Amino acid sequence: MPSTITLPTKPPALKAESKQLDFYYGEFKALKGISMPVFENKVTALIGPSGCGKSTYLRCFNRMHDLYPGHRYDGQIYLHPDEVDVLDRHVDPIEVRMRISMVFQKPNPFPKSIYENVAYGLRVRGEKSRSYIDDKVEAALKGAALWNEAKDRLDDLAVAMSGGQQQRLCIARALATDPEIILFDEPTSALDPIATGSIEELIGEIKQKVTVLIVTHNMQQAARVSDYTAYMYLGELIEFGETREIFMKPKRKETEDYITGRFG
Amino acid sequence: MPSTITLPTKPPALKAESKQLDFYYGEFKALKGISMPVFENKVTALIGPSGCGKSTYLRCFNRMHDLYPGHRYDGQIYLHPDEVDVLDRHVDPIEVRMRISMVFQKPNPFPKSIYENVAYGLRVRGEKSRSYIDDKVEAALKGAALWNEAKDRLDDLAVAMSGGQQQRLCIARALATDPEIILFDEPTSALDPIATGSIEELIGEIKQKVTVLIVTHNMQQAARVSDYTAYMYLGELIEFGETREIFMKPKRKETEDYITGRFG
Amino acid sequence: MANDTSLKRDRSAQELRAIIRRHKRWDILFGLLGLLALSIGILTLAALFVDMAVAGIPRLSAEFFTEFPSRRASQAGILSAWVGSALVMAVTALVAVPLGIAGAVYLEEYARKNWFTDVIEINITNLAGVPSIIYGLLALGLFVYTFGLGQSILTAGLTLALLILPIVITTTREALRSIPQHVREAAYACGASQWQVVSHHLVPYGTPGILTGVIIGLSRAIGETAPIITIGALTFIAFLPPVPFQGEPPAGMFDWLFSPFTVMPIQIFNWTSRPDPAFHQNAAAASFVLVFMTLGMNALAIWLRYRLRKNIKW
Amino acid sequence: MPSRAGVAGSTGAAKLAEYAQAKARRRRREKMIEAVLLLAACVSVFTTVGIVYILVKESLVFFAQVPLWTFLTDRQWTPLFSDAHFGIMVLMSGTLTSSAVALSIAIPLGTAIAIYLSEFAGHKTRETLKPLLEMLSGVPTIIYGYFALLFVTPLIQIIYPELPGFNVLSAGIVMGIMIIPYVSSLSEDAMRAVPMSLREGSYAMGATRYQTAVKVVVPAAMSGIASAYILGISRAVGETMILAVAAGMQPNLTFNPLEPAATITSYIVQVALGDLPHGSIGYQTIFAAGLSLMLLTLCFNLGGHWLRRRFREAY
Amino acid sequence: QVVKIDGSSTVFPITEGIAEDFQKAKKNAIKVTVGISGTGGGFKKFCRGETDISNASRPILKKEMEDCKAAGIEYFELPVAFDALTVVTNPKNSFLKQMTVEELKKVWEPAAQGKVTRWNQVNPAWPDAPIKLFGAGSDSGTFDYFTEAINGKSKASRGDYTASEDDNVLVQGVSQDVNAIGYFGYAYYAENQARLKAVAVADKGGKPAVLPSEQTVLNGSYQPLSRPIFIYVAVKAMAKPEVKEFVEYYMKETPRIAKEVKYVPLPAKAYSINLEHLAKGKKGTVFGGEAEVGVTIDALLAREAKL
Ligand SMILES: Nc1ncnc2c1ncn2[C@@H]1O[C@H](COP(=O)(O)OP(=O)(O)OP(=O)(O)O)[C@@H](O)[C@H]1O
Ligand SMILES: Nc1ncnc2c1ncn2[C@@H]1O[C@H](COP(=O)(O)OP(=O)(O)OP(=O)(O)O)[C@@H](O)[C@H]1O
Ligand SMILES: [Mg+2]
Ligand SMILES: [Mg+2]
Ligand SMILES: O=P([O-])([O-])[O-]
Repeated sequence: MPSTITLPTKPPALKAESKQLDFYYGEFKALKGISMPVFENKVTALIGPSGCGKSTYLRCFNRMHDLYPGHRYDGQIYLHPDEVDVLDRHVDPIEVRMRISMVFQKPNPFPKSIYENVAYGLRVRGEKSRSYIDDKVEAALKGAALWNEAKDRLDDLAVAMSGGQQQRLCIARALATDPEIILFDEPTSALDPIATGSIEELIGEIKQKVTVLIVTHNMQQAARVSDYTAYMYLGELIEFGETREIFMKPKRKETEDYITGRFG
Repeated sequence: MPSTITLPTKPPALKAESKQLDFYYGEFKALKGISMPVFENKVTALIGPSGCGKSTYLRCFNRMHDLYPGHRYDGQIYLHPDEVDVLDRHVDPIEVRMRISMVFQKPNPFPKSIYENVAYGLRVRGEKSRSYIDDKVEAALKGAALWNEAKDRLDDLAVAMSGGQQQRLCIARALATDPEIILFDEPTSALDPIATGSIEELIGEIKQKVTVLIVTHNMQQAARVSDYTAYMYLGELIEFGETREIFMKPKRKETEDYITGRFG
Repeated sequence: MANDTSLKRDRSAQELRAIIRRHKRWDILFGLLGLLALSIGILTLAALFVDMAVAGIPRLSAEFFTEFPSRRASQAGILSAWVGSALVMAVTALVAVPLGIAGAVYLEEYARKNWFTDVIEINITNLAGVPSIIYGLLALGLFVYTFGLGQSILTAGLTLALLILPIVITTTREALRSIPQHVREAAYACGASQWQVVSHHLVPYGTPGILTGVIIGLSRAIGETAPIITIGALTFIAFLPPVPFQGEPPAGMFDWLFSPFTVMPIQIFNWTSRPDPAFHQNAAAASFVLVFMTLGMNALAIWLRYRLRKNIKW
Repeated sequence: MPSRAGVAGSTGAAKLAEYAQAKARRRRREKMIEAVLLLAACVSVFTTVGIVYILVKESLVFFAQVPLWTFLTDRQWTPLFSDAHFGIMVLMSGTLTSSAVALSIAIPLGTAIAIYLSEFAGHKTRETLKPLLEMLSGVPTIIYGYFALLFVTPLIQIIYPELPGFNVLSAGIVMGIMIIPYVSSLSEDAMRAVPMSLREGSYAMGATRYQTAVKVVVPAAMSGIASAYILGISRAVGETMILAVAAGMQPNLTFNPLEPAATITSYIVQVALGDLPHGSIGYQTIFAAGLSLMLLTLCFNLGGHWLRRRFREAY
Repeated sequence: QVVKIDGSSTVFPITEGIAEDFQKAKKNAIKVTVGISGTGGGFKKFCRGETDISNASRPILKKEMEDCKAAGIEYFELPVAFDALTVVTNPKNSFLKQMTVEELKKVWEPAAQGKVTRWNQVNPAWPDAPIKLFGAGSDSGTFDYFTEAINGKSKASRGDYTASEDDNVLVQGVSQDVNAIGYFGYAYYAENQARLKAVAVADKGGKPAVLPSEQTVLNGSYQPLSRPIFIYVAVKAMAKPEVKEFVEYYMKETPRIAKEVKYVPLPAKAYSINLEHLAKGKKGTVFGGEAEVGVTIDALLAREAKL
């Protein structure tokens, strides 16, 4: 936790915000009226006990739920500055996903070469120029602190790497297309502590360029990496605020109970 | 955490203990010389960062690793009072498993009726008497706090129950054969907070009758349910002691770092 | 009951061991049973193989593969038959593989669950069980007469393609289903469209399974006799289909598709029904070749699957 | 690539303009591809429609002359004799008897093999034996026919000398062996698909391999195993050449496998190979017979579908 | 340049032999294909104009004549050889040396079904042993001819016998069973004399029993089980030089080939009559769409000459 607390002189710019967001898995209402801002170039952490809807909320941002029948949104998620409503039926989810990347809980590189993994987002965008892709791949791998380890084995299969490397590769893949937001769903929960450390460090760096939304079940991690924290419980947003506020003096009793480990 | 601390007047009886236990997944050494006692009618929690070997250690107790080729034990686990070495090549793993039950991370009821799930262990033991089995099933379901919910639907398929109920059913299944030890491998990590609460409560009750060994990644849970805690890291046992000792004044720096969330 | 319980507990140590021993006897018994069942299958295969080998191998020579059929058993060969089989298989594969994969992709990735996909699904399982001879009747009515394709390589290839389509579809679906969901999610999250996900990921990663299905299908097709008899493959044919590129490029290219032909099973069938026993030896030799072809295809499938799987891990 | 770099670095709004253009094109392409794929999936439906059309068309002519009731109840099948009888029961009895023999071989053996391979055998054994076994289904059936006639029948005659040279028994046995891989491979796949956690649950209770296999794995995989059985049944009912060669083609209304018999399929291939003038009533019988066969397999498959629904894997 | 032939399996061996030698003689300049789809199947294609020549083990039937007429197909009918249907038993069978047509009828007539099941029911001199029957499949030319010749009515037969299209299967059956009796084409007997025994057949009216052989067929004494086999050539196809050449070659070479594949060739005169018909354009059949039995070579020649 940062030892010196500097209050922001002016509030950061809004990158996205959800408004009265409900979500249904068939009959089951997994999110209940979540309204929450996401600030530009900041890391926002979502915490809460297992099953509270963190992943569900996160996956609304890139319309991942569209892949499954019977999943239903209700409400809006606005993306700024152009104020597109991500959840609008007329907005193409593919377009949304091109602007908002995601990194998953389990590293999930494609069973292709390291190079192709990173280049994938560009290929999907119809990018053909080899030299342009080369540059982007290099930049992304550097951004994910993987360049030194990977530069001599770009053609090796990605699955041959260690778990931590794989996860960094997935981050590189997400970075390569210059997304506006990157979503992380418990990106370190399958990793050992050392790999976890390097990923956390990485998140601290990439937020210079992108906005980060991260789900974690590890409160210490939230405290370490995030600028803002949202505490969810049973599908509801209980409290949202600056991370040090939430951890030092939570306004709600439930948040405090959870953070001090009295339950969860 | 308990608010009043009562020091035990005399140390509890030893139920089992591992001696210089090494374990190998093929070439990979996952456990390194673990020596640790397990006390009778107490709950012992195993904590540590992901991948440190908690599950591996737990699964040595009922020789679960025997199911997979290339897994190798080295060392002993003595079961008291008869001092059988569980890992002894000449000891039949089936006999061991009849004395030591297990509850898994994901509820895994068999695709049978609720009744048959609980009766399974008895049937496996060649039990034929219907009335005896009836009694045992009832007792086990009561012990797992499931009797009220299940008594009218004993013939329904177990998979139709909710996750929490399924997990309690798995506990009932483990209880039905009066095991000496029950192993829990993160029994609540797939459950919601309410179900988690009821399982934790249950563990507190069943320890009257059996010895419990539980793996958890949730330190608060360890603190809530266990009498003793072992902290493992990278296949080694870093510290073992009474739970409140470990949480209040850990002897080792590593333990303290982990418990206070400085890493992991 | 408390009494009873403690009673049971008391007897545990010794009696439990006895019970375990008794149960373990079942283990051994059942293991033996499984082995026995397996060996029945494998022994039958071996018996068949040896049987054919003993009868057929003396007839196997280079000429056997390069000679046309003849009324003299010692001069008869399988040239037109194996060339015919190979060409028919080529057509079958070229039709069944894309159709099968496309159909499977649709059902597995695109189709919404409704009555229509249900119908397609039941229909496919049902087709898998339709006797091959009925495909022959279909082909006779449809390809030979309605489309006027005649008794050609094309007709036979199309017929067998329809015959193995359910196999290809089912195995392809199986292969697609075994690709973990997280791969799809990862690709979608990169902004891929559905078709991109399918063509960049699912089909390539499913290839080992798809290939297996295709080869199993083809090895079934290559041995099919009944439908080919029904559409009327020829029995005596002492020339080969025209070589493509021989005539004028666009016109001459596909002449072979409409050429008359014969295939291995027909040749075997014809030889076995000859009065002269010397032909039966020919039939055995041809059967041996045919079984060897199927074995070869299966071996290829296993090898390919192994090779390709090595590069695909989740 | 300055322009691209510009796009890459520009704001979301500028990118959107580019995306919007691509979007329309992509949407159209995606729609078209979906339509093509749908068409491919429908080929199977067209096939069925074609089959049904052809069978029904010719059968209608047939049933105009032979009342359906006679077709179903007559106890003789001699459509090509001057004294013609059209009792499909006779062929049905042959089909059902031969299938029953085949299945009484294929189902127990196939299941035992599946359990053995999935639960008892090591990885290596499985990977070598399974494909080897699958070759059984790759052998052309006509070869099996002669194998049954010239190898199996004499073998059984050693034990049971009264057995006629042509009989349903040996044809059925060979057919059963041929079908084993259909049953065993699919069942084994279904058992493999049962999650390890269920097995662990069972072993953790002190169960033996046998108990785990029979009490937990098999019930859990029941729907997959049922499909395997159904496919096996379909194969048995539809098998042609083995029966045409080895079962004697004798239209007997009998369920005794020790006798020769004719089946629907062997009858069809007999006529397809034969001398009959096309367009004659005799020729149309093969379509009526084919239709009966189709309906029979349809019944089994619908039954199987229902069973699968019932026993959906629930792990 | 392809000559397309399809039809009877009985005629196939001869046509195949001719086709093989013809192609060799022509250095593969002319291609010949021969299929087997049965006499009926062959006529179906023939009458659709799909084939040039149709092999037939019986004369063309009314129905087929109509079909051909409807499609405007005219044809030449050319007898090419004789086949002798042979009644066979197991070589170990000691009591069956000869049978009369009446005895054969007792065994095979429809009324015998399920009733005549033991040998002594046919002839009290024969032992009380079961009869095992093997015969041609009910849609073969052989079956039609045999039933007509023995039972007096085409396709009238008992049904409880082992039927097969594949005569080797019948050979197998008879050779395995002491009490068996069966019938099929002479060629199958000729090639399997070690495993089979031919039964001499006595025609109606107290004629002496005769064993099948080339001689007895040629001299007309093996009756009523000898039958002529034919090829039918489409008139339109004859206009094509390759077909014409092939048919001429056929007529010239048949005696040699027929013997080789164990059929009885016709006397040389028959082939010259055939050629004459072709030359003079004498179309059509001499049988009037009916199946007949007991047509001797002489009678056949006489009829052909009259066309
Ligand atoms: N596909 C689904 N269908 C139905 N219910 C679902 C589905 N996925 C999740 N849920 C339910 O929705 C609720 C929220 O799930 P979600 O995965 O968002 O929780 P989470 O906070 O991410 O938990 P965790 O920390 O375990 O990942 C849970 O009660 C869960 O059971
Ligand atoms: N089947 C296996 N084969 C090889 N290595 C394995 C296997 N299972 C586990 N391991 C490795 O052994 C180590 C210990 O694994 P284990 O599952 O015991 O960890 P854990 O402490 O239970 O972690 P978690 O909290 O994630 O369950 C890890 O490094 C893991 O990668
Ligand atoms: Mg989650
Ligand atoms: Mg674990
Ligand atoms: O094939 P056949 O017409 O001669 O029986």
